[in-house]
Amino acid sequence: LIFGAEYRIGAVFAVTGPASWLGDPEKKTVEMLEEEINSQGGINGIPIRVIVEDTKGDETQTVNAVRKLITRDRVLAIIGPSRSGTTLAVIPIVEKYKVPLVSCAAAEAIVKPVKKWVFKTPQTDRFAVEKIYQYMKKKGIKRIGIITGTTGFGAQGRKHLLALAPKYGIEIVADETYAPQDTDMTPQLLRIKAKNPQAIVNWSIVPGQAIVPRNMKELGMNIPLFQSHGFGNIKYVKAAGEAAEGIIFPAGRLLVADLLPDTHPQKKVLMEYKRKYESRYQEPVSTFGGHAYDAFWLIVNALKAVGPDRAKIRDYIENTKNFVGTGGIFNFSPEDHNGLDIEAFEMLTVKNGKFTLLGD
Amino acid sequence: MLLEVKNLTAYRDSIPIVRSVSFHVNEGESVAILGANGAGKTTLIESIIGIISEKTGEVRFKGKDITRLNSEEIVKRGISLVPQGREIFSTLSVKDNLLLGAYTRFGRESMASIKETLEEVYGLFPILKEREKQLAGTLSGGEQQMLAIGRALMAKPTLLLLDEPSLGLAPQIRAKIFSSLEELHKKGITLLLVEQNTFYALRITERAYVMETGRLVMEGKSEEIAKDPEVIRAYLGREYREKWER
Amino acid sequence: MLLETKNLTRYFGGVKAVDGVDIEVKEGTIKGIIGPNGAGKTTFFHLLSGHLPPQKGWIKFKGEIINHLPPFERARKGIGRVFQQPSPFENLTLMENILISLDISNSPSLFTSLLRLPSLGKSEKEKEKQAIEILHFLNLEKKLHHFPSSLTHFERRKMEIGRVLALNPSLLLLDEPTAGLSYREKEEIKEIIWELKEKGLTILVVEHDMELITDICEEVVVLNFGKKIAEGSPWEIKNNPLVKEVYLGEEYASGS
Amino acid sequence: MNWQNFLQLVLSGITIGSIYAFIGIGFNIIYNTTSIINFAQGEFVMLGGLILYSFHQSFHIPLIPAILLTLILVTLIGIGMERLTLHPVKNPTVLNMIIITIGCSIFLKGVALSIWGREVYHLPFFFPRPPFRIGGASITTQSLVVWVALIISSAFLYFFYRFTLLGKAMRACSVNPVAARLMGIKVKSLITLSFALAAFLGGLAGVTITPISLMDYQRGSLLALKGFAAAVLGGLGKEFGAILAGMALGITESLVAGYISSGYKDAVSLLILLFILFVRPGGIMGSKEEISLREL
Amino acid sequence: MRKELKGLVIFFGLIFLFPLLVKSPYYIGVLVFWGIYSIITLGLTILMGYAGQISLGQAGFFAVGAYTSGILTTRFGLPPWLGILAGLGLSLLLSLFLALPSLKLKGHYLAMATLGFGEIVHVVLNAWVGVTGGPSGFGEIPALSFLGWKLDSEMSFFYFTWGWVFLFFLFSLSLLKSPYGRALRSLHAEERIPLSLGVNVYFYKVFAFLWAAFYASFAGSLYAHFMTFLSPSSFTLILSILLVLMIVVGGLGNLWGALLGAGILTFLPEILRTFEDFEMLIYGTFLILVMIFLPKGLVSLRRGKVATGD
Ligand SMILES: Nc1ncnc2c1ncn2[C@@H]1O[C@H](COP(=O)(O)OP(=O)(O)OP(=O)(O)O)[C@@H](O)[C@H]1O
Ligand SMILES: Nc1ncnc2c1ncn2[C@@H]1O[C@H](COP(=O)(O)OP(=O)(O)OP(=O)(O)O)[C@@H](O)[C@H]1O
Ligand SMILES: [Mg+2]
Ligand SMILES: [Mg+2]
Repeated sequence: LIFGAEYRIGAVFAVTGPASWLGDPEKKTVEMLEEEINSQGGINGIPIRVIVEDTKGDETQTVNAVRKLITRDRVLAIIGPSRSGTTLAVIPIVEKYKVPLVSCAAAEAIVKPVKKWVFKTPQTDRFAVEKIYQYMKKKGIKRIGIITGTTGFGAQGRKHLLALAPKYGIEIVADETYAPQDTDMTPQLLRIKAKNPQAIVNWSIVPGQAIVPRNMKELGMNIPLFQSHGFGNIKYVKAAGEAAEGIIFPAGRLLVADLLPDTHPQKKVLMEYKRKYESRYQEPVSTFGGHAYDAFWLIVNALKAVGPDRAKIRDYIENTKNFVGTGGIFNFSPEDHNGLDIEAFEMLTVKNGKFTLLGD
Repeated sequence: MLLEVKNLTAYRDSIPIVRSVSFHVNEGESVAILGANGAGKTTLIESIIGIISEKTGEVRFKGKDITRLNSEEIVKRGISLVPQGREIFSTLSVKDNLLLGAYTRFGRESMASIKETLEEVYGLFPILKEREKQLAGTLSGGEQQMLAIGRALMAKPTLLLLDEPSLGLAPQIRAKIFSSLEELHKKGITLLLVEQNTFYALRITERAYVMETGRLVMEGKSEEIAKDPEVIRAYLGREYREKWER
Repeated sequence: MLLETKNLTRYFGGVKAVDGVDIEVKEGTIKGIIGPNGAGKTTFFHLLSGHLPPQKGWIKFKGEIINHLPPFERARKGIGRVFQQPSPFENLTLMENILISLDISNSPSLFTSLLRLPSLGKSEKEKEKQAIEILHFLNLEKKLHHFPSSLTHFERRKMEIGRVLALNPSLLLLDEPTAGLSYREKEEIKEIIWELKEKGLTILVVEHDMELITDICEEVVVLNFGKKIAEGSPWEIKNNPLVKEVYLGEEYASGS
Repeated sequence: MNWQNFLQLVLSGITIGSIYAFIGIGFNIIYNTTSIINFAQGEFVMLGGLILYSFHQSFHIPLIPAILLTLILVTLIGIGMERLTLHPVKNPTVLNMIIITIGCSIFLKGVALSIWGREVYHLPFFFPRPPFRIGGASITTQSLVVWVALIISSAFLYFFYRFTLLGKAMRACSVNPVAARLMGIKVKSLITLSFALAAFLGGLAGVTITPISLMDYQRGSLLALKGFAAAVLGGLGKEFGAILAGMALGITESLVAGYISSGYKDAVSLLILLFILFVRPGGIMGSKEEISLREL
Repeated sequence: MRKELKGLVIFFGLIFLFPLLVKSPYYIGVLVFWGIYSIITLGLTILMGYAGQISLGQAGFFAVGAYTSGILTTRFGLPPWLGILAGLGLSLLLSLFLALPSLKLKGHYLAMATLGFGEIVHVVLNAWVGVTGGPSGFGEIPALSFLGWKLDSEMSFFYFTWGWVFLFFLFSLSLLKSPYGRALRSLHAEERIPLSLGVNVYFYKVFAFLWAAFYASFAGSLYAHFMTFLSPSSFTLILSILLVLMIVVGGLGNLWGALLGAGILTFLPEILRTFEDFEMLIYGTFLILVMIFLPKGLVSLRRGKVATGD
């Protein structure tokens, strides 16, 4: 391949390190899509090349990687990073070099306030919280305890949980946290139990998502357990074992694609991604791979439409409407660089070790 | 010949310290090596027992070549060393130090015979029995020296190498040690002794070598060496002369 | 009195290492301390130099009680100590080993050092000169830039004496300075000690070599099980039956 | 809070603590022969859990033989690690050896990553039955399994180091390797043996705690940090030190999280740890004397 | 001193020419991190390599420097240089608190105590959400300016950082070549020996701790203003260990080793990034091989040229 005869897109994912559960499916997804496009002759005959850099979830590494992608590899746009922290760390760089970046991280702070060159595909965690609260309101749950991990993800969730509770008339009677390496959350749960809440919300990444339900079961706590959209991987259900039964959580529709009615606009996209990914990698899809999927197509669609020009790609993405992705139906605008609303989420639950849609 | 050293050159940090030294020790003999500080006596002893591996030449023990063996293997064949600077196990108890001295005997000999040796050592150094449970590193200098000697005796070696065993010992104990070395020798242990206390060294040994800057420069019967005027001038003090004359 | 101790006591569990020892050392004299192994001589030195706190009693140095002073302050006050086990600074050259203690009395400020103001160079030069003088006195000037590991046992011992001399002490504590040395080397150490005495130093020396003790000491203290059992001139001590029994043994039994 | 909650907090503290303690005793074994901290100890734990998962869950080998196979394999890995990395080094310094173990830790994590990926694995409890209830507090069967394994292991170690010559010889290797060789002790072989033993116990810890803590390729090091704290706080090389300190850490964490603040629980328990170290610089069981005689 | 100066001129000359020859902001950016880590290791090597005291908590001081100056400038609008000074002050205070009781500790026990300190800092960064932003961190830290020159490009920050590296190198060198350096080196031996020679061992241990904390804190402030975003995940035990690795791999107790080690271990991940899953295998193997074949670190590859210390 001669230089210039390809479209380069950068990708920065936490492929190894503590957040590799995010980065791994994301990387696999973009590699799969890259191959797919190129096997169909590329974009207007020009192949694309996705240059994936591993950030290890570390900010310094991410900054270096992004600088490399922009100034050495001269990519047209960047997918990722996987984590909110690393995304926030590279924003100044992409803004300075004027390169469109579509993040795969959830934090609202990434797109609020709007940064000219920064977009993101995951549903904002605020909506996930609101979705849970809506459901609680409907069920008459008013007193809850929250328990969150001390990771960026957990902390964002905690922030929104605390901030949005009054709006839904919910009182948070207990607010506990735990560290990523903790093996037993019994003490925290006991404190929550003492306050007698009607339900518990656990906002964290693995393995906390599996340990909390187990500890609750051991303590004989039978109140409903809500978890974050981070629970969206069937492996975690297995890890929690029996204790996973009945856990309620919001998620994009990818996990329950086959349960959607055929008329649902997302069904086709979801089923296709799921089929391709699962047959290729022999493992279940996760919502995180889906975020990369959406980011990839947003960029590629723009590239197809406007050609290799960073500014034009940015403008195109900003004006994308009705883009059907795995995370929902995106409607971007200069005021909204996420393009999703609360409707992107469904409430799911675990039944017989499987995800199902939660009826009313 | 129990121990035979041929053309041994030994290095420290690639500097030759012992230079083509040849000597031997017969079975049942007791031999002294004399020499000023820095002559290379310790280096010679350490390369015999394998602590120093950077060396050329040949060391034979009981007719077998042991030049390239590790010290643990050499020790197993029946050589023991009372090292210069004691080298005790400072954070282990006195008793454990002694028991480890008999490490090679465990499994081969009965516990009872090891205990017996232990009692013998305690008999020789009663203070060690008193300090049995104390950490060896907290012993006084002289007590540590006794421990180092006792530990080497625990192995019941065929050949006992002693590198300045009387260092830091009170006169009374020093005398006692030399007389027990004499006794051990009578019982059949072969001794190779490096000692600054030339008077004693020559009194209890049969033969002696004198070492200077890495080479053996003199060899002879101990009694004769003791009369050599050069040796008297360099290594034997006034005290000695008084005693010898007496 | 330069140094005085009263009822100085230190036990280790049941072991009475130093048990109510009173001694007095006159300025400009050499005093010997002898005693069987484990009699508490080294421990006594630890108490004097401040490496161990006494359980009872006091130490008076230059008329001042120094019990509460940490070791480095006692060193600065003029108590220099050479340990029983040779213990050079292995990562410093012979010269630097000596400079360490010269720095104590003559060290430019941190500011001067970091900015390398001219006064730093001047004081360094001065100290180097002093160090060379000391090494010359000890007959070590040829090995100036050697590391201790390549010195002989004898040279190392001398270096340690030099290191302490660089402190410019008024009292010198020597713990078995000639252990493991040959006859000729012992003679050299003896000369050094004599010369130091000439220069006005007061010296306390622990030794097992009676010849050295008799030659250099004006007075000898005998310790046994931590207690002072005798004190007197070397000649008196040598003929003291108790000392003969617990310390000297048969070698000296017939007397000289 | 009431009595029942207190009891529950203590019980879960003990569970947490026994995990720390179990990992901690592995550090002691290698420390005893080499004076080093083996940074790869957590990887032995991790391998124990993950290998058992593969044998038991993927290859469907029954639990007991699967555990045995796992322990053998982890032990072999421990031996292999020592033989290939530490063994060839001539006259290594303590720091050199520690860095080598850091290298090994990273390497083993890399290996685990390429075999098991990034997933979090879980194992069923060995005795699947509901938790026991004591005075209204509950304790799972798996916690009991961890305790029993821990107590047996440390009783064995106590006996080994106190009453066998081999145990004493191992200690001698770290105190003075040259002298140890002069006693006829094969220092290098004993170091290998201690790695085997440490890997075995690490593997056993991994096998028993994985049902509680879950396991992934990097969880070993996270847990090892607390195990290291337990070993140091208890007094390095002391047979029961790690247990005592591990329990103390676990219970403190649990009580702080239960009564004061879960966010600061690690900070508070670390502060307590620092305080104890300042009062007893050789750890809870360590003696000042021994510390002053040892370099490390 | 003369000999070192020649090496210094050559090395820093090449460094300062670098951006003019290689214009890539990527490489310049990586070199900035090298500079920042070098400042920490130049301090740490005094503590570990010369004074013989181990610290596994250096990330803590790095964090204190970064956060103090980051928070003060972002939230309270203080000028950056005041933020840096405040960070230095706080770090010195904290290191005094840590050093005083740590005087009694040695070896692994000291390692544990310092590690504990680092972890406590990390926990506080996570838990004190109101001030530190918690695990999510905070951004928009203003850029530094120097003599009215705004340091918002990689290039300008590069010169600023390496200017400081140069100064800090000189300071460390002067320290080592002064009586203070000798005294620090004497701490390597058993404590009773320097004590008996009048060396105030306690003072020098504390001094070395403060020195290393000062460097780390300063580097932290630079880091904050270069990254403009901070979160606790950048200040973990892993970083503390990495810093120790840098000075040992480079060559313990050697200023050039500190520079070299920081450089190698900053560049290595950049080179290895493309290996992804194999990166850890290669990285681990690299460490093991260096320790087996160059136990005295990479500087031992070139003897003679290297001076300072042993
Ligand atoms: N690492 C080294 N590098 C260079 N020379 C060394 C080294 N170690 C020892 N030496 C030198 O080797 C020589 C012999 O040392 P050795 O200890 O064998 O002598 P020795 O006869 O036993 O003396 P001593 O009476 O002091 O025990 C000494 O001159 C010493 O300076
Ligand atoms: N930390 C300790 N714990 C227990 N006993 C100790 C300790 N330190 C010293 N001792 C004991 O105190 C006694 C006095 O020891 P010290 O070192 O003062 O003897 P010394 O007179 O110098 O003997 P030597 O002539 O052998 O050097 C010894 O019996 C020793 O075993
Ligand atoms: Mg010798
Ligand atoms: Mg003594």
